[in-house]
Amino acid sequence: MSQQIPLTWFLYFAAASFAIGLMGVLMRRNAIGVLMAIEIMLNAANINFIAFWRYGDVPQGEGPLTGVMMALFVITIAAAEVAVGVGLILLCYRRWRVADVDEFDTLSG
Amino acid sequence: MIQALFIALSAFGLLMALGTVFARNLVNAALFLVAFFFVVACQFVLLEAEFMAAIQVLIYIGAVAVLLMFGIMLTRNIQGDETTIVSRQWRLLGVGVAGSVLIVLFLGINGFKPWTDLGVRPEFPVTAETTTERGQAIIAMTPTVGREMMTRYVVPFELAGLLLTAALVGAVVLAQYDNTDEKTASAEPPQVS
Amino acid sequence: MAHFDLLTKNDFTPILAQRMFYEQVDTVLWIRWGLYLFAGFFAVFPLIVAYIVLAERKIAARFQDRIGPNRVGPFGLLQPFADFIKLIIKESIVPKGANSFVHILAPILTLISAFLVLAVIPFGIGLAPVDLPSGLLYMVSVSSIAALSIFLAGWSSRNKYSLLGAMRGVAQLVSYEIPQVMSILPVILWSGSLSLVSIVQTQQYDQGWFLFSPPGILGFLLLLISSIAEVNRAPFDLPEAESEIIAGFHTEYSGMRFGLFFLGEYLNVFAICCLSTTLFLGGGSLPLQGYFADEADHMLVAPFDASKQSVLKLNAHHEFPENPSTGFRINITNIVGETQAFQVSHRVGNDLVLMANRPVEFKADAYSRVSAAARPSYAAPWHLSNLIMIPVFLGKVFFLVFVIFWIRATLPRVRVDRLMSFAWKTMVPLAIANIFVATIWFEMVIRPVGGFSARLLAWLVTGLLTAGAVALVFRINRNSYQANDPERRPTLISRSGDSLLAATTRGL
Amino acid sequence: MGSGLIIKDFLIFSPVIILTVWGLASLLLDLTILAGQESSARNRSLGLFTLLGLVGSLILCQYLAFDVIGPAPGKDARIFFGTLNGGLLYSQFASLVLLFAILVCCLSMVWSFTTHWGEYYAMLVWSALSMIVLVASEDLLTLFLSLETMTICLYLMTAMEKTKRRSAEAGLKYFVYGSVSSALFLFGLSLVYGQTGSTSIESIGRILSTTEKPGLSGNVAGGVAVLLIMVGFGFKISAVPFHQWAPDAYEGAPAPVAAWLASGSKLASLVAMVKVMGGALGSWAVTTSPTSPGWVGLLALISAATMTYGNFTALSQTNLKRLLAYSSISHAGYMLVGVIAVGISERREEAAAALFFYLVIYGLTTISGFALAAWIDRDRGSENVDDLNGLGRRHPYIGVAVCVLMLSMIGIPPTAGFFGKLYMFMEALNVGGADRVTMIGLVALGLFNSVVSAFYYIRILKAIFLRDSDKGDLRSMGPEIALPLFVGSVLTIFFGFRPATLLEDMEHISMSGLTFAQKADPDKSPNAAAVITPVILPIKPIANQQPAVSTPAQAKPAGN
Repeated sequence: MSQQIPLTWFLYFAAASFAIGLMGVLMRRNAIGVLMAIEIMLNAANINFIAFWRYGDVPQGEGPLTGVMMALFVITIAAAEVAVGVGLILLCYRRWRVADVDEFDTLSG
Repeated sequence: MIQALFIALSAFGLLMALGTVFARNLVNAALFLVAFFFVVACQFVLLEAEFMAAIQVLIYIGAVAVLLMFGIMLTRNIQGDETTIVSRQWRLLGVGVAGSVLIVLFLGINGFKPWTDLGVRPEFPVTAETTTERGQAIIAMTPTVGREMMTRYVVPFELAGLLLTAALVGAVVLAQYDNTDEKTASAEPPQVS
Repeated sequence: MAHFDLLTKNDFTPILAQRMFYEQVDTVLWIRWGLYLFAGFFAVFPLIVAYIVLAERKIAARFQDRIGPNRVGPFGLLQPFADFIKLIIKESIVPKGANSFVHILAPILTLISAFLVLAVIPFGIGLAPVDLPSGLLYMVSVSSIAALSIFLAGWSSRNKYSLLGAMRGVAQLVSYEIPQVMSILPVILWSGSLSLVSIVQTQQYDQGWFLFSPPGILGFLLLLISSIAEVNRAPFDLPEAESEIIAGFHTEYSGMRFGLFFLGEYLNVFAICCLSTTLFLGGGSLPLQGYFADEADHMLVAPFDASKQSVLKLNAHHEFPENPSTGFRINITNIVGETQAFQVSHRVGNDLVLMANRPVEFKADAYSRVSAAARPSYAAPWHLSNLIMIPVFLGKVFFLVFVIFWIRATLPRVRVDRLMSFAWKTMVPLAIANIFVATIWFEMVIRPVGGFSARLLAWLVTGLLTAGAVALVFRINRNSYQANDPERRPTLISRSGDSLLAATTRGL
Repeated sequence: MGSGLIIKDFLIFSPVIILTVWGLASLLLDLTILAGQESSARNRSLGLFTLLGLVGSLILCQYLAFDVIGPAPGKDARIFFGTLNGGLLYSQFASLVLLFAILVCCLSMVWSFTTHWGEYYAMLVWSALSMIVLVASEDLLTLFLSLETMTICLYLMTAMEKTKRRSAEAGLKYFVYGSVSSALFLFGLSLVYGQTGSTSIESIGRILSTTEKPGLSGNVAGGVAVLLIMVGFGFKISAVPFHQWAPDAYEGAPAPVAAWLASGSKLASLVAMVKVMGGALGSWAVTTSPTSPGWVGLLALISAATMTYGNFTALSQTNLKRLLAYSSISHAGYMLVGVIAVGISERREEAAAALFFYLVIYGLTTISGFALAAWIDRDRGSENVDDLNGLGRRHPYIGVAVCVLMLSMIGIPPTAGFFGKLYMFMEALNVGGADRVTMIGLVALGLFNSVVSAFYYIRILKAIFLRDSDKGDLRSMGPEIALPLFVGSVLTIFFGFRPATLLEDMEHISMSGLTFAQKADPDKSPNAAAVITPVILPIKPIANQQPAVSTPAQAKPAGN
C-alpha cells in the first residue's frame, strides 16, 4: 500500500524522536518527565526495528519476524519499567515531598 | 499522496514529542506523549504491522499513559502544574547534545548505502500458488507471533512473564504505604514558586 | 511452506477473504460501505441509544412501580428527542481555569472509543463494518482509551470531586480490564481466530454457541460482569456515585458535552452487549444451528461418502463464480500433508462437490480454498440469511441490555474497596481457572471432532471442574475476608488491590 | 528451523526453571505460612529456604555440566533454536552466579533491614536467574530482555530498605540512570539490527565480518551503534563517564544488595559485553584505517579514565561502602583492558579466559569486602572505615582474612588477584598490530593504578591492625558473615597458589562457549578439549610488579 515511502524516512523520524527524547532526559528535572522522555526513546527504537524488519530481509533460521518480536518485547519491558519507576518515584515522594531528581540529597552524589 | 500523509504524520508526531519535552504542565506533557504514541501506532500501520499498532495502542495508551497520569496525580499537586525548570546551561547542554546526536544520526543514515538504496519495500505476494514465510507473517501476524513465541522465543516469552510479575510485586512493595520514614517530621512540602 | 501444516483454517480464512475483498473493491462497494458507516454511525446507533435510554427509564419506572415518561408523543415515544433538544439548547459551561481543550476532548474520546468498538461487530453476514484479522485485539485496545477519557474529564474540570471520581473510575477500569480480556481467551482458543466474523462463523456452522459449555457459561458471566464494570453501570457505578462524590467525573459537564458522555455511556452498554452476543451467543445464529451442521464441517471437506464424492463446505459469505466447474481446481492437503488438486464437478447450494477417487480424510489448505473461493459478490443467499440473522442478533443484544437494566434496578452499589478486591480476588482467579478448563474442553470436544457423547462427557468433566473452581475461589475469599489482620491478607492479590486503591485515594 | 521444542533443552535449562518456581514459592511462603511472624524470623526462614534452592540448582548445574552437557560440547551447544547457549559457558557461569547469590543470600540474613522478605528473596532469586539467562543468551532479544529483568530486580532490591531515605534515593538514581542507558543501548541494537538484519549474535558477527569492507570505515551509523551499545554496557558495569549512579547506589543500598550489584550484575554484564563486543561487533574492533579507529580506541579511553578516576576518588573516601564502590569502578577499568584484549588479540579465547579469571576473583573479594561492611552496618548502623578500628587485634582470624582480601584487591602475590591482573595484562600485551602501543600504555597505567590503589586498601588494613577502637567491640559475627568472608579469602589464597585450575576451566569455557567474529578464521576444532593449552607462567621474574611490562618476552613462547 505504502511502498513509495523510502526506508530512510522512517529512520529519520525515529532518529529525530530519539534525539528529542534524549533532550528531554537531559532537561527534565521531574522524574516522571524523565520517564516520559525515556518512553519516547524506546518508541524510536521500536520504529527502527519494525522498519528494518519490513524493508530488510530475514536470514534463514531466525523466524519470519525478528524485528517485530524485538519491538513486542521492548513494549513489554517499557510497561514494566514504567510500573517500577512510578513506584520508586512514589516512594521518594513520600520521603521528600518532591519528585525532582536533583532534590534528593541524602547521598553525597 | 501516501508520502504527504507520512510527512504530515511525522511532523505532527515530532511536534508532540517536543511538546512532551517542553510542556510546563506535566499532564499536558502526558497528553502530548499519548498523541506521540498514537502517531507511532500510525507509523506501524504504514509499515503493515497492524498487530503492533494495536499492541502499541493497548499497552502504551491504555496502560503506560494511565500509569504515568497516576504517577503525576500522586506526586504533584492536583493539577499537575510543573513549576520546576532547569537552569539555562542545562538547557543549552540538552539542546546541544540532542542536536549533535541528531546530526550524527542523519549523517549515519545517509551514509549507509544499503539503507538509502531501499527506496521501495519488498513485496511478498500471497496467492494460491506462491507464498512466502514473510508474506504469511505480514498478512497473518497474530498467529505467526503466537507460533514464534511458542517455538523460537519461548524463553524470552517466559522471561517477560517473570519480568512483569517481578515488576508488579516490586512496585506494590515500594508503593505500599507504611509510615517508616526516618524523619517524617521534616517531610514538609517545599515552597515552590 | 514450513508452517502451513501448523495453521488451521481460521488463521487465514478471514484474513485472506478480507484481502481479496479489498483488492477487488469497486466504487459501488465503496458507496455501499460509506452508506453503512454513515447510516450506522450517525443515524442508527444514536437512534438505538436514544431508545435504549427511553427503555431504561420505562423499565426502571416499572421496577419502581411508576409509569415513567409518557407525556411526549404516544407512550412517550418522542421523549428522547425532547431530551436531545433540551441538551442542545442548554448552555455548556467550561469551569474557570480549566483546560478547555481537554475539557471538550474528553467526551469526544469516550464517544470515539465506543464507536470504534462497534466498528468490528458483525451484525450479520457481511455486515461487519470492517473485519479485521485481529479484531478482538483491536477492540480491547480501543476500549482501553475510555480510561484515558474518563481521567481527562476528571482532570480538566478543576474539581476535587471530579478528580476523585476520575481516579476511582480509572482504577476500576484498569482493574476490570484484566478479567474482561482473560474471559475472552477461551473464545479465541476455541475458534482459533481473533476475527469476530470467523468467531461467529465457527459458532454458526461448526461448534454451536460457545455459551453451551461450562467454561463458556463461566466465561460469559465473567465477561458480562467485568463489562458492566467497564462501562461504569450499577452496581459498579462508583465513578459517578452521587451520594459520595457529586456526579463523579462529569460533575462539571453541562449541555451537549454532558449529552456526549450520556451518549457514550449508553453506546458502550450497547457495544458490550453486542460483544457478549458475538463472542458467546453465536452472533445472529440460531441456538442449535451449529450442532445440525455436518460433523466434519470444520475440516471443510467431508469424508468421502459411498458415492466416492467429497463435499467442500464454504463459508456463507464466500461466493463462487457463476460456473465453478469450468477449469476450477482446488488444492487440498490431507492430514499427512500431501497436497492434491481436485476438480470441482458441480455445486449444491453452498457446497462444492469434488471429483475424487480415493477415500482420504481431508484438511483444506486455507490458501488455495479461499483464493479460489472468495469472490465477494454479495448475492441472494447472503441477504436472505441476513433477514433472519439481524433480528436474532438484535434480539439477543436487547435481552442483554434488559438484563443490565434489571441488575441496575435490583442491586445496591458496591463499596469501593470491595469493588477492587472483587476484581482482583474473585474475577481474576476465576478467569485464570476458566482458561484451564477451556483447554480441557478444547481437547475433549473441539480438537477431536466430538459428537454428542463426547460433549456429554466433556460437560461432566468440565462442569465439575468449573464448579470446583468457583467454590474454591469463593471459599478462599471468605476466609481472607474473615482474616482479622488487615495488613497481611493471606493472598498477594488482595495486597496489590488494596495498595492500589490505597494509593489512589490517599494520594489526593 | 524445525518447528517444535526439544525436551533436552528444558532439561539443560532446568536450574533456571527451578529458580523461577523458587522465587514464587518464597513469595507464597511469606504470604501464607509465615504471615504475621516477626520480620527477623521471616528473614531467617526465608533466607534458609532460598539458600536451599540456590544450592540445589548449583548442584544441578554441576550435574548437568558433567553428565548432560559433557566435557567437550563444542561450539554448537545451542539450545532453544540457537537463542541460548547450552554448553559449558552456560553451566559454569550459572554455577558462578549461583555461588555469588549464595554468599549474598547469607549476607542478607545478617540483619533485618526490610520487612518485605518474601519479595526481597524472590527478587534475589529472579535477578540471579536473569543473570544466568543473560550470560547464556546468544540472541540480542534474549540478551536485552534478561538485562532488563536483571536491572529491574536490582532497582527493586536497592530501594527495599524502606526505613532509610538513602535506600529509596539510591533506587531512584539507579533507576533513572539505568533506564536511560538501556534506552540508548536499545537504539544501538536497533541500528546493528538494521545493518545485519539479524538478532543472533553469531550471525551478526558473521555478516559484519563478511561484508566487502569490514570495519567501521565510513560507516557512521555503525559507529553510532557501537557508541550507544558501549554507553549501555558502560552504565551496567559503571565505567567512568557513566558511573555516577554507582557510588550512590552502593552506599544507599543495603550491604548485601550492594555486594550483589558489585559482583553478580557486573559479572553477567561483562560476559554479555564480551559476547556482544567480541562476538557480534568483533570485526569493528581493530583499527583498519586512520579514518576508522574501531571501538578499541574508544574503549581504551574509557578504561584509562575509569581506572584512574576510580582509584583517585577512592583515596578520599571515608565510607567503606563508597570506597568499595569506587574500587569496583576502578576494577571495571582493569576489566575493560581485558575486553579490549578480547577484541583485538589473536588469542581471543585465552584473553577471554584471563578476563573471566579476573572477574571471578574480583567478585569473590568484593562480596567479602561488603560482608565486612554488612557486619559494621549491623552493629554500628554506619559503615565508616573508622568503625573497623582495632578489629584485627580482637579478631585475628578476621584480620588475616581481610588482609588477604585487600592484598588480592591490590594484586600482590601470592593472592589470586595478582594472577588475575597478570594473566589479563599479559594477554593485553600479547596483541600485535596498530593497537600494540595503546595496549602497552594501558597496561602501564593499570600497573600504576594498582600501586595507587594500594594506598586506600592499606588504609583499611591500617584501621584494622594499627588503630585502637574508640567505640565498643562489635558483636561476634554469625556464620552468615563469616561464610562469605572466609570463603572469599580461602578461595583467593587457593587460586593464588593453584591459579592454573581456575584458568584452565575458564579457557575451557571460553573455547567451547564463545564464538568470535574473525576475519581470517583460524581453524577451531569443535572439541575444545584438544585445543586447551594451559599457559605455564614464569612466576619468578614477576615477583614485584615493575618488570611486568617485560613479561611478554618470556610469555610469548609459553603462550602458544
